Amino acid sequence: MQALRSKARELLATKTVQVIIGYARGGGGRARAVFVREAAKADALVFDDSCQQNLAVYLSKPEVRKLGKAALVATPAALRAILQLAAENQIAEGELLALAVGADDVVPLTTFAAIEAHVAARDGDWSAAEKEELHKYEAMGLEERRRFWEEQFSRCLKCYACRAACPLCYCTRCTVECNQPQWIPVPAHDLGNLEWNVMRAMHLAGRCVDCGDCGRACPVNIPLHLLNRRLIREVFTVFGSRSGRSAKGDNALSTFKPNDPEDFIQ
Amino acid sequence: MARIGVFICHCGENISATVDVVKVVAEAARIPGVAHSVEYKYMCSDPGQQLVKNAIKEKNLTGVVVAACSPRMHEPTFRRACAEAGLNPFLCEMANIREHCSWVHEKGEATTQKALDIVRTLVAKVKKNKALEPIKVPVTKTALVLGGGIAGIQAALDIANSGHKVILVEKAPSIGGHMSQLSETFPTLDCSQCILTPRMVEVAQHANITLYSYSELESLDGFIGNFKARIRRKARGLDEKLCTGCGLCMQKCPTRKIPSEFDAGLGLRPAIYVPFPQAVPNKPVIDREHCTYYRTGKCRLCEKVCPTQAIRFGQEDEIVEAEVGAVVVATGFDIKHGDFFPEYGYGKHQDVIDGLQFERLASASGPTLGEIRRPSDGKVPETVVFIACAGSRDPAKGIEYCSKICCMYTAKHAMLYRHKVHHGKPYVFYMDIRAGGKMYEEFVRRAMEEDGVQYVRGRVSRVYERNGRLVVKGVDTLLGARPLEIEADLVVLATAGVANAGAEELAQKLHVSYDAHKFYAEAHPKLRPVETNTAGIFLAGACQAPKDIPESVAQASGAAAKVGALFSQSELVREPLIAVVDRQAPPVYSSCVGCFLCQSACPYQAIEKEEFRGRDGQVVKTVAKVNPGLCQGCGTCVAFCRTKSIDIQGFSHAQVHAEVLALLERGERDG
Amino acid sequence: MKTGFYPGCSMKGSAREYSESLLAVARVLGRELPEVPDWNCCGATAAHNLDHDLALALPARILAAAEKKGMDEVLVPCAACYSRLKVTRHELLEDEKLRQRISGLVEADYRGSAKVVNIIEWLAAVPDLEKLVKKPFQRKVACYYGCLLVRPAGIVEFDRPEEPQSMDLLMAKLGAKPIDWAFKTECCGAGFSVSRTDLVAKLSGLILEDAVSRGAEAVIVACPMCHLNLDLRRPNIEKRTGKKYDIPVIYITQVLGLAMGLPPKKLGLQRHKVAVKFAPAESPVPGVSAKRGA
Amino acid sequence: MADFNPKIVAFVCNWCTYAGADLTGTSRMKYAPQVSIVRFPCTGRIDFMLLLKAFAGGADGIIVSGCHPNDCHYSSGNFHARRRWVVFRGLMDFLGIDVRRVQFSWVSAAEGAKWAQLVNETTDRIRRLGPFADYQRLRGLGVG
Repeated sequence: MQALRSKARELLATKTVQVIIGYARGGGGRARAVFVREAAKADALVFDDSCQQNLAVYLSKPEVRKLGKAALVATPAALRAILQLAAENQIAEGELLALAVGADDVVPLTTFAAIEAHVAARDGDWSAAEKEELHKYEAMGLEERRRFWEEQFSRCLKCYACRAACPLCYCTRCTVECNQPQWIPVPAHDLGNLEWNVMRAMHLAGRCVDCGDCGRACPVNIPLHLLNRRLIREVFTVFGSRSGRSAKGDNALSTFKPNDPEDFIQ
Repeated sequence: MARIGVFICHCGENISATVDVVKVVAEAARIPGVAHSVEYKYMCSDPGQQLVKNAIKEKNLTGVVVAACSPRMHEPTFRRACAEAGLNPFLCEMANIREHCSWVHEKGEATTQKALDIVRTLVAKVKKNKALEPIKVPVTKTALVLGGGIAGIQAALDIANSGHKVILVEKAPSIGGHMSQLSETFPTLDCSQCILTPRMVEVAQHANITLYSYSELESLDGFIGNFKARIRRKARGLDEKLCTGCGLCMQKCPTRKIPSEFDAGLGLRPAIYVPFPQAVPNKPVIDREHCTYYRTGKCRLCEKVCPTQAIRFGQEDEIVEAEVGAVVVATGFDIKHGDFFPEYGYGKHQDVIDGLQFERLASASGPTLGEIRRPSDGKVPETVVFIACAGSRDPAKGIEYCSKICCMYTAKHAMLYRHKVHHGKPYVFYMDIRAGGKMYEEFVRRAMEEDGVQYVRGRVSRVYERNGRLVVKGVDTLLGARPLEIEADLVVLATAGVANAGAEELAQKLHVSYDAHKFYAEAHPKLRPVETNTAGIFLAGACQAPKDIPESVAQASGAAAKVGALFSQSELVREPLIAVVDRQAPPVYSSCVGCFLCQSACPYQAIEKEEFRGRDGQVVKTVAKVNPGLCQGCGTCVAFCRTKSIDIQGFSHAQVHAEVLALLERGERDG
Repeated sequence: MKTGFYPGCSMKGSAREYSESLLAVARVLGRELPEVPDWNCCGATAAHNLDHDLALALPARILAAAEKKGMDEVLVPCAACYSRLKVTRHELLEDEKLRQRISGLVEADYRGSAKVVNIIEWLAAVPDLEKLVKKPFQRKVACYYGCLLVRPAGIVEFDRPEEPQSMDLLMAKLGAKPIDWAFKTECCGAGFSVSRTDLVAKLSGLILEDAVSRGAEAVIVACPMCHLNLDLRRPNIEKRTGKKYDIPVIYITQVLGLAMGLPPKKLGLQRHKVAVKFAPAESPVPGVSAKRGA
Repeated sequence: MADFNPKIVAFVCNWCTYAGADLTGTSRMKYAPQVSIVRFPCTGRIDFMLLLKAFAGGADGIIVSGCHPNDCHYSSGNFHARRRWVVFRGLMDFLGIDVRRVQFSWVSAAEGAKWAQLVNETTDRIRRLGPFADYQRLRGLGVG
């Protein structure tokens, strides 16, 4: 943690960056985001296992961009989010300094190429537990799965916290706010909830960097991240591509290969 | 409030036979927003269209739905009628209650209900239609003609003579196509070369025509009026400007045993060759597959003897770019080869040949200088059996269509044989004689009665070789199905006319649809035979289906007339069914967030970046913008955009959403 | 892969040597060929002349029994039975209502799961057959397919109907030299063998004439009917055509047996009318005529 | 469920399948009247949300069909569509929604017979699956 604080003081003092986006101690033992703009306040920064939130979500907010060049205390998921945002023209090269915080060191990554190398070095598959979690639902029968998700979605309040928490849900006007025509029913009833969650998952297909913030943000604990993981695995196994690994990567759904599988097409 | 006019057509009785039109009219009138609902026996007729025009004026309609045939048939007709009555044509939609309803379902309540569903769907759509103005696009007044056979030559000459530039691209070393291989032509028996070669020379000398022989289309981009063609000029191995066509190299070339494609494999040619004496351009080509220099690096004799040092062994293929406004596809056809007829021994016995090979035997410039001689031992055949319908009209072999020209050229072959071998005995095994053209029946009748050709009505089951002669096992169905065996010296198969080998690949380059046999699909078999569904691309000749010379020439002139009509306007009017990215007042400027994933989805690279700057000149936002000239309106970007910022006119989000809900009786209550 | 064996009437009657050679060869190949339990006549040409339902019911009952026994495919060596079973399976799989009606008739739910395979398909599926050849059958042979083995084209799809090659390829594997001749699929006279022996003599005579004239030393067949007309009717052919033909007619399974080195007796070669002169080493196997002096 | 008449929506592309359906008409081939067509310029234009709207609107089954690969009038619309359908089917299956209710297909302008067969087969299959009760129940509560 000390390395992080001294690095932050140095960056702010030398005006390399105007703001450090990092974690500070929050209520109830949880970490919360903090925007340190003076070197003196650098000591507020902390980094431990409780620091899970994907801070890249703030990079596309106009209020944060107004603060000038930022340094982001980046978890691996945050780094992947930065690369995906870059691939979608939301962040330009040199606009951002990523601080990859290790056990006891801080690795500043100034260019996207550096971030790509850093992410590639630590790229790994899901843990056995994570795989088992996904497999548990897939092993269910169709009917059982349907009942499970209907029950889960019945708790959805349409508060859209999942959208607010996701670094890749940066659209200024989301389709859910379209009312000419009304694509997604506004009320939080079964149909509206189902269509909202299908739309959210589909719009993140080939883009989601698997940080899990949507599941964590959900006030009624719907395991939303499972929807995204299912599509992450689908896109990887069928199209062989993973998001958040390159700043120039083409989106899996906006490109194609002539020999894509089509066994389900008659 | 919308004021929609619904016009339900009987289409004679094509619709009213199974759909209760009166009921649909009544139900349609009760749909909210419908101000006028009538029926008429023939909506597409003049009085029918007048009904629409009057209703628009009298009831001040804001939208029209014509429930009749497929929009692919009469959408232009009714949109033009609406325009003439002062209603923007894009506020008119067609409800397909004929091809998709009355013709495919039995009479009954379900069919009438479905027709009403379709009408309600299009009424819901029309309410969301917007008035659109056509896009004006400049027209490049140069035509590209693919294929230098008689159809391509005719089209090129007609277009050039109407004052427009033409680029004629021919794959073979010379233009002329299959017609140049023929001896005489039916029904007048005038010599094919005599009527063709003057046209070929006219093409070579025409100021408006640029001829690229021994060349192929590499790619075609763009759209009607604004195509960009890339043409691959295959390396001939010599400098065309220096070469005078003296032919010394061809005489001296030591590699002479190569089967000549022009002579259908019966004659031989050297490695550096001109397909036939009257070739246009009369410049040879080096066949790199067989030329010793390209195989072993030795020889180079042609280079030594060439008086003008024109030989260029190192010559590479060259890609020529050309802007063209229209394309006429006249790539012709081929005849069926290979072991498609094991039962006739075609490809196994030398003396079982196909129609083109017989043409070469009969041709004065052919390998036997016009004498009918057997390929095996060169003897003049005493008995020749011609087998019609070899492959055609044979569903078991996968070619169920009739190739149209074989009856005629088979009769011609039999006559030519009799004229050259007076004591010869020609037999023709046929199923039915198809001689429907002008002077055609008289021609075949003459072959039977004056030239003594023995026509046997029946199929041949097998041809096999026995002691040097060919035993033809057939049947004569007119004499009580009596099995018949004829010992023949030569057997000529009138094999099926099929598409060229590269036809499918070329169709995919041009985005032209083709049928199961790889013949190109015309826009409408009866009403638009020389157009394709791809605007600006026209068809002529046998690439569309097997046909004879008169018909190919007529189609070529037809296609040329279509190109002339296209080039008659300085600007081309294009349907405004293209994508548009929404715009809003500053500081938002657009709902688009500039992720530009739509850019990689667009097959026409029609999506560009547009930057909005604040008062201080800084870029505030970069959003997507659609280039109306390039966008073809496929909508791939529209279904892909997460924020629904890009929409397509004519099939907008609002329209298709309204259609889906209306179709499922959710109707007017919402959306 | 469980393969059932449907012998049909001829394999137990006039074509006993065909089944003897088949079973002998199957033993060497280590392939069991359990007969379809309680099999009945396939109906042959008689049934489909009389009554279309009968022509489908008889084969359906056979195939249903095979399926009940869990057989994945049924080997049907006789070309006529093969054709009846194959056509029946095709028609019943195409038309669900028909399948239900015929299943009702034979009181067995016929599903169509068991495939119908003829001798050439079955042998072609044996991996590296050539390794089992001890004595290559080095003779010029005329492979005679007859009319039913490769037709009708739409239903029997394992070889080209007009110019089949599958038997020729098999023979080449056994060391034989198949000749190119024109009567591969021409009719031998088939059912007229009894009522119109004059026709059979003429048609079969043409076949033998062509084979002999092109230097064939044996005609290879895969159908009991062809064998009967070309072999048993030899005296009639010679009487009618006035020519002497002593070219033997051998089953494809017998050639395979000889190539495997099996003794002629086990292959039933002694049952032939026309002597098979070039059986290996010890004396040629006397034809029936020589032995019984018929 | 032999007497149940399913409601099926067909999303088709204008250049191939719509023309193929026209050909079915001009050849007077008969097929089940339960299917109604919505025309799109290309399968690339078909948004997955429209399939949700169709089910929300009470459809029991959906057909989505367009040009065969390499035949697309716009050269790649069907390729893009195919990728979306793979992801959409994966998500639907994971959510327990029966993907057999959506039949994807390629039907060219020359395949009138194939269109009639596709419609009849899909209608039979949806008839055997019965009404889409789960989605109907969802629909019952709220406005579509």
